[in-house]
Amino acid sequence: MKIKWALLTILFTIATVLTGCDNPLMVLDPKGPVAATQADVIMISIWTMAFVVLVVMVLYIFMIMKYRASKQRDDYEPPHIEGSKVLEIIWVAIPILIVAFLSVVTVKTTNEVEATPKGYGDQEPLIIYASSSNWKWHFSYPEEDIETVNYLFLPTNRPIEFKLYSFGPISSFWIPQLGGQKYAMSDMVNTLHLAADVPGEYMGRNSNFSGSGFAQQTFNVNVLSPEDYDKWVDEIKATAKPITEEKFNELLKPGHVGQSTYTGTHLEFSPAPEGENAGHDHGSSDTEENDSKDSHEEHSEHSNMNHDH
Amino acid sequence: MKELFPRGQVMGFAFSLVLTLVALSVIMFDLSLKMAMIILLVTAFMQAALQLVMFMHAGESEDKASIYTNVYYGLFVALVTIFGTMLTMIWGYQ
Amino acid sequence: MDYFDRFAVPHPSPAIYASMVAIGLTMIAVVAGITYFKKWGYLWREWLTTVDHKRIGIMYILAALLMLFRGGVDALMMRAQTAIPDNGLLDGQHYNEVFTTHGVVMILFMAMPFIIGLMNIVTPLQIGARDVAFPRLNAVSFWLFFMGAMLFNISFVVGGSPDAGWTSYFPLASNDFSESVGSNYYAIAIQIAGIGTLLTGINFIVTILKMRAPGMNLMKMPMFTWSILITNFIIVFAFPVLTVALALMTMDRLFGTQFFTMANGGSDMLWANLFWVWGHPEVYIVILPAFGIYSEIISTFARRNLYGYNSMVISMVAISTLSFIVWAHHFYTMGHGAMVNGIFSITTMAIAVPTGVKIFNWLFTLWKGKIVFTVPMLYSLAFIPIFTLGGVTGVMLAMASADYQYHNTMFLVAHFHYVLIPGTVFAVLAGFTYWWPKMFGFMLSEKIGKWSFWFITIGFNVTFFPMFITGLDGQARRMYTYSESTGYGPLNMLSFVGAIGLAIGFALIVYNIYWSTRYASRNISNDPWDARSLEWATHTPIPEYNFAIVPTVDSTEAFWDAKKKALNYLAVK
Amino acid sequence: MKIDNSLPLEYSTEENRLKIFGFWIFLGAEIALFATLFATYFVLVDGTGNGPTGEHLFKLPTLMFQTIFLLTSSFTIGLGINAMRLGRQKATIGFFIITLILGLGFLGVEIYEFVEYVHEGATIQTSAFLSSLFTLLGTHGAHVTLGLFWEPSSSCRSKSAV
Repeated sequence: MKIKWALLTILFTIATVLTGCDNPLMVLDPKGPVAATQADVIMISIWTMAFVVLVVMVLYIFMIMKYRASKQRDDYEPPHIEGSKVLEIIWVAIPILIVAFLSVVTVKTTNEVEATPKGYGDQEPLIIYASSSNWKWHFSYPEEDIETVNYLFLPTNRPIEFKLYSFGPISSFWIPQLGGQKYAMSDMVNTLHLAADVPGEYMGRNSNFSGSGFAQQTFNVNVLSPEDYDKWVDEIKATAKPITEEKFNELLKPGHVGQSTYTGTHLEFSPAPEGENAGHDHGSSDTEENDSKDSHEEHSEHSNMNHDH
Repeated sequence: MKELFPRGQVMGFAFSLVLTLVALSVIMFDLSLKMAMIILLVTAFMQAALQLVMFMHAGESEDKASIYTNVYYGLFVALVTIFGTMLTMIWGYQ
Repeated sequence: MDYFDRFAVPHPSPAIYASMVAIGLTMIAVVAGITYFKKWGYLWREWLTTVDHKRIGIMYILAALLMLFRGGVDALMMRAQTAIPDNGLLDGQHYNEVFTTHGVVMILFMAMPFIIGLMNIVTPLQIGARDVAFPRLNAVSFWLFFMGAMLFNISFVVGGSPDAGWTSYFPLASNDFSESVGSNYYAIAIQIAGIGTLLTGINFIVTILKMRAPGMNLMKMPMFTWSILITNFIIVFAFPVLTVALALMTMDRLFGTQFFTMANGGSDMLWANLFWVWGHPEVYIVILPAFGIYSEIISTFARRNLYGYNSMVISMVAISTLSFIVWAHHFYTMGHGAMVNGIFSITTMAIAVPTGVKIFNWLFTLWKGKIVFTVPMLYSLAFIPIFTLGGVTGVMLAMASADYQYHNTMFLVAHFHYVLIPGTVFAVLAGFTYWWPKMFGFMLSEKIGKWSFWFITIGFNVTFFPMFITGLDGQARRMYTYSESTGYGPLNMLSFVGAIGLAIGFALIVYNIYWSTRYASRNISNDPWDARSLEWATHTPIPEYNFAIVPTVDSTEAFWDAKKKALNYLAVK
Repeated sequence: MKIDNSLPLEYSTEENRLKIFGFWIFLGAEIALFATLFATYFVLVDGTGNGPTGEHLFKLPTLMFQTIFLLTSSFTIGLGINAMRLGRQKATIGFFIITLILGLGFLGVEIYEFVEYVHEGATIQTSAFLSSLFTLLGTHGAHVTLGLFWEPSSSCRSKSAV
């Protein structure tokens, strides 16, 4: 039974890796409330499922050890057994209970991660427009009126709402240590709620395949204390150049561009596809944070621009 | 001559014309969208059932049970595809 | 675009030229060989124009094995490229084509035809029929599949392989971002093969429902036949969705329609939605027959009847229904609210219940049995724990809130390989070994078979288990490279080592076929495994009409019962 | 060939029974096919882009004609089969011809409708809404067309059976 030993060894290694604190796996090393919720859900599901695997493995090992032909008499005739109502009801009922339990956990936590993180409700969220283009990320801070490319600065202890959309293929915005991912698409804006508790530098990336430069479509996330964050904003405002439409169109061309910083945001001349700019209407409104005075004409220009690759 | 026009089929035809008129009335009278959709869906389903039973002889062969199972399963998949797609593509973003 | 550009390789690389030369040389060798041995007439009469379900089945399996190696080479290239950080073996574009073709080939041109091949050979025999309901249509299905597969495979020689992933998400797969013709081959080749599959679905439903031996009512059918019946219902209702989706894709790419475009009202999400409305049932299309195969093999080699026959049938019907209402779990992160994601989480997790029923029924089929560890049985037994891991990680992925962290990561890649390799590949290998003597009149070597089994099973775990870990450590799928600082290097190297083990295992299977064809004894009985269902009741080699006298059936294991009563069943032997 | 006279004509041989049953299964696939096209249409119906909307395009009379043609044709083909089972050759052929004409009428109106749309600047490439509309109607039209070719060929065969 080499395979079982191999499996057990691997499982053991995993367990040590999961619990060992030296170099914990990113997803299980949360630095914000959303990622923490998700790590909890993952651990709950791992333990529940470990129980299921254990039951199956015990039965399995028992069956193949005890009933192998080499351990039976030569003339042993296995009996004809139709089944057992009681046993079959048990292995329907228990999985239903497990699934019901996990369903409750899922529904509760899904609602949680889709809202402003708990304990942050009293604060005004920091809204950041995160848009992708082949193969980079543009971050617009309307509140601060600045824009960065391929890196993010975030304050701790403040709820953050990312408004996600794309100037090209579907991309997925993901900062594993702050929380799960969501798609950025060309014809609508998705909202991702995150928050960071611990200052530090984290990895962010596009995790949805989007063409040949996809592997390097990453960005740095710098989480700072609110004071340091304000300092950083002031510094940008003092030193960076304003973003112009030409400059932005230059940036949109496929390729890798490294990091850069601007004052102003591209939302002024190239608004996000939300509200009246949305590609298709999903019934009721996404909240209108975007107060640019764009007209439909501008929007159609914008979508044509998407198209002219 | 009479045997060429079986009563059932003539009645079925008349009924399907009535159903069409009902469906058309939705456009004639300015009904609310919800009402209109309900009427259209109900008449469309009755129409489809009528065609299957009356004119396509769904129930006359030895495979009646299999044929009905197949059609019901098809309808289940159709409803799931249509309403599921509406749910994931439109209604799910409220 | 220049006329020539449509047919030229857009970015030639030595590997592509080498493959072109290899394909050319192989074709010349095959043609020359057939001519030299004067086999053209035989080939044409006995194989290319055959409508015999057994021969069509063998051709399906042959094509599937070829495709297994094509997809396997792709897999090896991927693992080799990612084995070390910042590796330059393949560039981004080439890597994208490799994983795209790996996915399409393995699912549609390996798993599907392998299963359809086994179903062609076995189903009519198991129900005591002389052929399928529409033999000529059956041949048409095969040739549609085969032409689709070939069209897809030559795409990289004549125009460039598709490069937008096997899911071909829009707008990435639109003319704007996928300028080469590869995605056109994707749309058209899969369409052709898919129509063949749809016709197979209709053919086998009619065969199973209308042509069973007298006395074999539905609840006396062998479990494999049951699984095939249900699979074909899923095919008939899921494949039209693919037909439509691919047609819309073709029109978008070739005729300028606006279904999935970024402007003029198109919806890229609609493609993802339609793809998975078909794509999720598709998963069960390749897994349910495997469940049938395992049911046959486990009960044969535990020397016992299948435990809980009724609940096995009910659970498969339940899975087939559930398979149509879970597809949105493939795109929880597309932005629907918690309500939609909650609903689809629950329906998805619900599949664990009928699947669990099957696992426990198999375990209890072993209970009080007399287990013989033949090669088919080894695959079936290895399936249980590995598939359980695949299943429980599936439940983990089904939980929407947590899925935001697994989506698009190597964790997901590990999960579906843990489901599809034991769930489909092990099953077709087991079935192939199990029914081989019935097809060809000799057994495959058990010794070589066991070696390949251990290479495949251990190699598989070594390849895919590390991906659970790198996934949780933030490695996204489909990345052709990563930097050393990520720390993904060692585990990816381990995966590569495992992949080599898998490759050796598959090479041993080929060697086994060669060895056994040359040296195995031709002197075997009609029922070498001491099996239980009707396909073993007829002669080996199977006469063209299958059964001289159509057998009468009065239990789920008619052949076994007849053997026990020492009846000279069907006047065999 | 073994012919069973207790059943309606079409079911009299095993081969025909298999074919009719297979056709029913195929109809199941057709349900899924049209459901997908409808789902596509419902999702994209508001995706009019810069093109015209449905309200702008649809006209009641053409809709009326198409519906009546189709309903009547399924009625007359039903009568045709009834006549065939009664062995009334002339009546059978008569009903079949009426059915053919009705089918052609439907196609005529549909083609007229398409030409009108294109004249108003509504082509299959204009917007997602129109792509889905043309595809849905076109697929249906293609089915009617196939039926038009199939009907005469199968009635020729059944004529020889009568």
